[in-house]
Amino acid sequence: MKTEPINRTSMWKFKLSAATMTLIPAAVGINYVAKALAEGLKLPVWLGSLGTFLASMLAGPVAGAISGFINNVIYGLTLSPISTVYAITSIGIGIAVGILHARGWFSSAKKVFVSAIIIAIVSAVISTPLNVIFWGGQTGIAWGDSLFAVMVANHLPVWLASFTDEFVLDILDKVCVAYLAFFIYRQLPQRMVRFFRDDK
Amino acid sequence: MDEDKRIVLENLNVRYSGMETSQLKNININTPIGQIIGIVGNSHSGKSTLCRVLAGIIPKIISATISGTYTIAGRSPMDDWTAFNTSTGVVLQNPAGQLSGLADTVADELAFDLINQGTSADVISKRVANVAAQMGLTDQLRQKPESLSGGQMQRLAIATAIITQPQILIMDDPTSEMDPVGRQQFFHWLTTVKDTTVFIVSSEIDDLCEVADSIWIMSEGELVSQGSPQDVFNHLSPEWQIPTPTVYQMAEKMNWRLTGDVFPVAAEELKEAFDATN
Amino acid sequence: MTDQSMLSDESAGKSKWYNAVDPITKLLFILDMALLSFAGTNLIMEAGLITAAFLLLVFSKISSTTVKALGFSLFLIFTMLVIQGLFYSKNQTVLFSVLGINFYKEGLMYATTLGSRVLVIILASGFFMVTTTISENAKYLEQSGLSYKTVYVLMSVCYILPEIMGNMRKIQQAQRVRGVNPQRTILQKLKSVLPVLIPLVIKTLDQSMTRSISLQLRGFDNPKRKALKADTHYRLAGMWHIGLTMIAVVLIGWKLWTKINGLF
Amino acid sequence: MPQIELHNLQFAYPEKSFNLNVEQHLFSDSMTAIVGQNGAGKSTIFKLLTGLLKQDAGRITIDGVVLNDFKPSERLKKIGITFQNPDDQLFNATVKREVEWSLSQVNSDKDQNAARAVEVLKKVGLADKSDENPYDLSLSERKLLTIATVLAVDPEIYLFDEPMMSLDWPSKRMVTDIFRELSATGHQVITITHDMDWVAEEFHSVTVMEHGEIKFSGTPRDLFGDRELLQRVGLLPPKIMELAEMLGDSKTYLSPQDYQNQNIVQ
Repeated sequence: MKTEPINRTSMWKFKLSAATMTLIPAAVGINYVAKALAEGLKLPVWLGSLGTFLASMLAGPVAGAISGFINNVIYGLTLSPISTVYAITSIGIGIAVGILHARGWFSSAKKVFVSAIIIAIVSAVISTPLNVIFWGGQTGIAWGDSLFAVMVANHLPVWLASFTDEFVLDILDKVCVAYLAFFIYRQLPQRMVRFFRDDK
Repeated sequence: MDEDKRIVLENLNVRYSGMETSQLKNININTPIGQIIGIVGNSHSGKSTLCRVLAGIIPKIISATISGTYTIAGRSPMDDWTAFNTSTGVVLQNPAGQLSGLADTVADELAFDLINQGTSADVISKRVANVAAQMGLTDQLRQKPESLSGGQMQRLAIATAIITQPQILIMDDPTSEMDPVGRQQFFHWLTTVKDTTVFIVSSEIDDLCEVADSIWIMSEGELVSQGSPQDVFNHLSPEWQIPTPTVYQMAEKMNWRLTGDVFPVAAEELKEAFDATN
Repeated sequence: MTDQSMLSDESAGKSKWYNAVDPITKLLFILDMALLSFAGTNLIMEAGLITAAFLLLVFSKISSTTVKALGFSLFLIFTMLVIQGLFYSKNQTVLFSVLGINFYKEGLMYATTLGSRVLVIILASGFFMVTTTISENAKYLEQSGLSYKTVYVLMSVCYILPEIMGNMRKIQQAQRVRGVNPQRTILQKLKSVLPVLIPLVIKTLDQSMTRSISLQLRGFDNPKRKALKADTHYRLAGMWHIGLTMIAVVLIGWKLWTKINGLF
Repeated sequence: MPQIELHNLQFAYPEKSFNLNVEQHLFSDSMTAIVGQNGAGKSTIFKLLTGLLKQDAGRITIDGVVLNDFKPSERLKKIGITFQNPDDQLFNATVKREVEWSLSQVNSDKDQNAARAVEVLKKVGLADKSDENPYDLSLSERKLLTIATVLAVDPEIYLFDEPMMSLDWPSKRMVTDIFRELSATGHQVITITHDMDWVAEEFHSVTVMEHGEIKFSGTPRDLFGDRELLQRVGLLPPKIMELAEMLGDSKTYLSPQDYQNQNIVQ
């Protein structure tokens, strides 16, 4: 947030430009409304990382990571305290999306699917220990948790059951979010993409 | 004449990065400061781009390929951006986007620019009260900025631009969301502005003719006409697709002319032409 | 974030005791409470922490946000009790049976411990959530030496969110009158969010572009900027910070020490 | 031409101190302007007419049929609306697809829709931008595009909320021509506007709203002739009347042309 830019052309822009500074709250806001929209339609996915995805795609992994982090901090301090600790997961998602996008893994519908799987793995790997510490391995989503219960009942290790619980939920969510982000990003006017990319 | 008292644009060309055609083509202007300049044009005429250049947004904030020179009162945004920026007040097209996004009340929003300049608290409260009164926002000072109507939001945007008492005021279509009474009040207010160079993009040509010292007509990226409202609207080319003001239309229908065989464009001139005929 | 009380200024006239405690102290308090609850495995101590945090809330105020946060967690804690009570790997001792299904003591104890920790964190955070406003936090953070940029990035979403929500309602209306087919399958539903999300994202990003230009024009990064003084006067902030940080360090140190000792 | 009847219509927003109350009103002219200050209830009427809001009491009928009885697809063919801000609805990848999407809500024949889209885009002057991203157009063009999405469906009744706002002059002329054509071909056009010069020149019928009530309904000439009413509801007369008054003439004029006509007869 405060260091000097390492390299202008690199995707790792650590200097917070004015454009990124206003992009981040917008991304957090998009996370929020996307989540509200999914809840309103009773979709089985959260969609709450859509803004983080878009921020990473527009302004790189650092912007995405900060968006994800702030998203959970604000959420934690205003609505649900425990979600603060999942800020680490959101940072991971932001970084993963940023790198994948910069490497061209968001350029076609097929590649997006691969990206979504990688992002879901990243998300599940980071979330699982948190789930175990705070919730004994559960996620709080009924059908994921029933899977968890079955696995634990069959004496599979908790971490494996918990990872499976989280991963099945994550894979569905991240595939949906990745495709939404892909479609939306493609439709952004070029002046907008350029503005957030070339920020000074 | 003295460079410090002129607005000078020389061979100005602007092309946004990634675009094939230029948005501004070979703009040349040399005109005194301290005037109200009305900028008129249709879609893709380049008037908003010109505003961005005048405000220094291009090339300081939005990157573009730019050639030629631009100085106003001897200053250029390229030389000393901070000094140039403190001397300007800018009202952009989208008033809601102009709010800081971190203010509890209209009063806090207004104070923002002054806090940035390190102004003392008592000066801030005086100036806030003063511009709120000028823009008719006194009753809204304790409200949340996002609760304002479109027209009020626009007046707030104008108030934030004038609170630093800039020497140059640049406004891109500042009345688009105001109702007729609000618009009338705004243009009346504009006539009370002193010692300031005002650039205003607007499609309200009736009002522009009443307040502007000079009109610039833009068409397809070129500055095709400039001069006094009377001069410019008496010599419109149909290609530019710009209508004449109501005063002109009325006088033309009634054949009321001013000396020099031209039609009036403002109310006072109309009276003059009417008296000369009747 | 939807809770309006987060944004509205508490009327300056009637200042309560908790307004004299600064936000950082409150955050450190959450940290210490969380560390304490994780340090202990004793249920009586957990009960004590829950009671302390709960009483603190009762003596400040209870708002709907805390109740909502509690509601969600209580449900999850309940499912945790069921699942761990039935399937926890160290289950040995049957505590009771319902309809022939055995609930084990070990699992129930484990779930109760976890649930208590969650409750401690929620109640302690609840105190922060109901007693500070966003503008108070923003002003305090800037005065504590954080750059305006950082404060902006942290706080601005709370201000622009009502605007984004307003835009969403307008867009939903505009699309509804263009006719949106009823959706049944997940794919149809997912597709139906695009007509709302695309205009909304573009509008939101467009507004951030304008805002970014405008902030620069309005000189937000002018080195002469002087942060506004917060209206509230905090008592003993420095002392609280040092004290609570010390407690946190001791707790972490102790936990690490016991872990390391446990290895040998 | 369809007739819209409002009967004992009442509506209140839950959180605002605003009440809409219309005892009896008939929209029966081919071109009606609704005018009034912000918050007078103009947009609320539009939202009730399109079913976005549901009245607390009373009823709305179109040619005798109660509005709420229409099926969603029937209603799309009955009433079309454009809102103030075009950016509240554009979401397709190209200009052409934006129009086709609207058509797909009432007709499943893709070829017919594509042909209709081309035809409509020609009418609003966007034919050569069919394959562009709507958000790469100018604001004025985006507004024309939203008008095109409604024209394509060709409903019997058109509601326009501030159609002239943010249009440039060539587009304004185009929209005025479209309005004239619609009105001449048996449609009913109702528009909310602040532009009194336009109302005076183009409309046959004006409805004035204030505080949720209809205060006047009649011709522009009658409205602008009633200075006392204009004052009371906070409206300004057309520019031409302001100018005539400055020259000591307080008669009612609707346009420079009207001024010339009346003064040559004398």
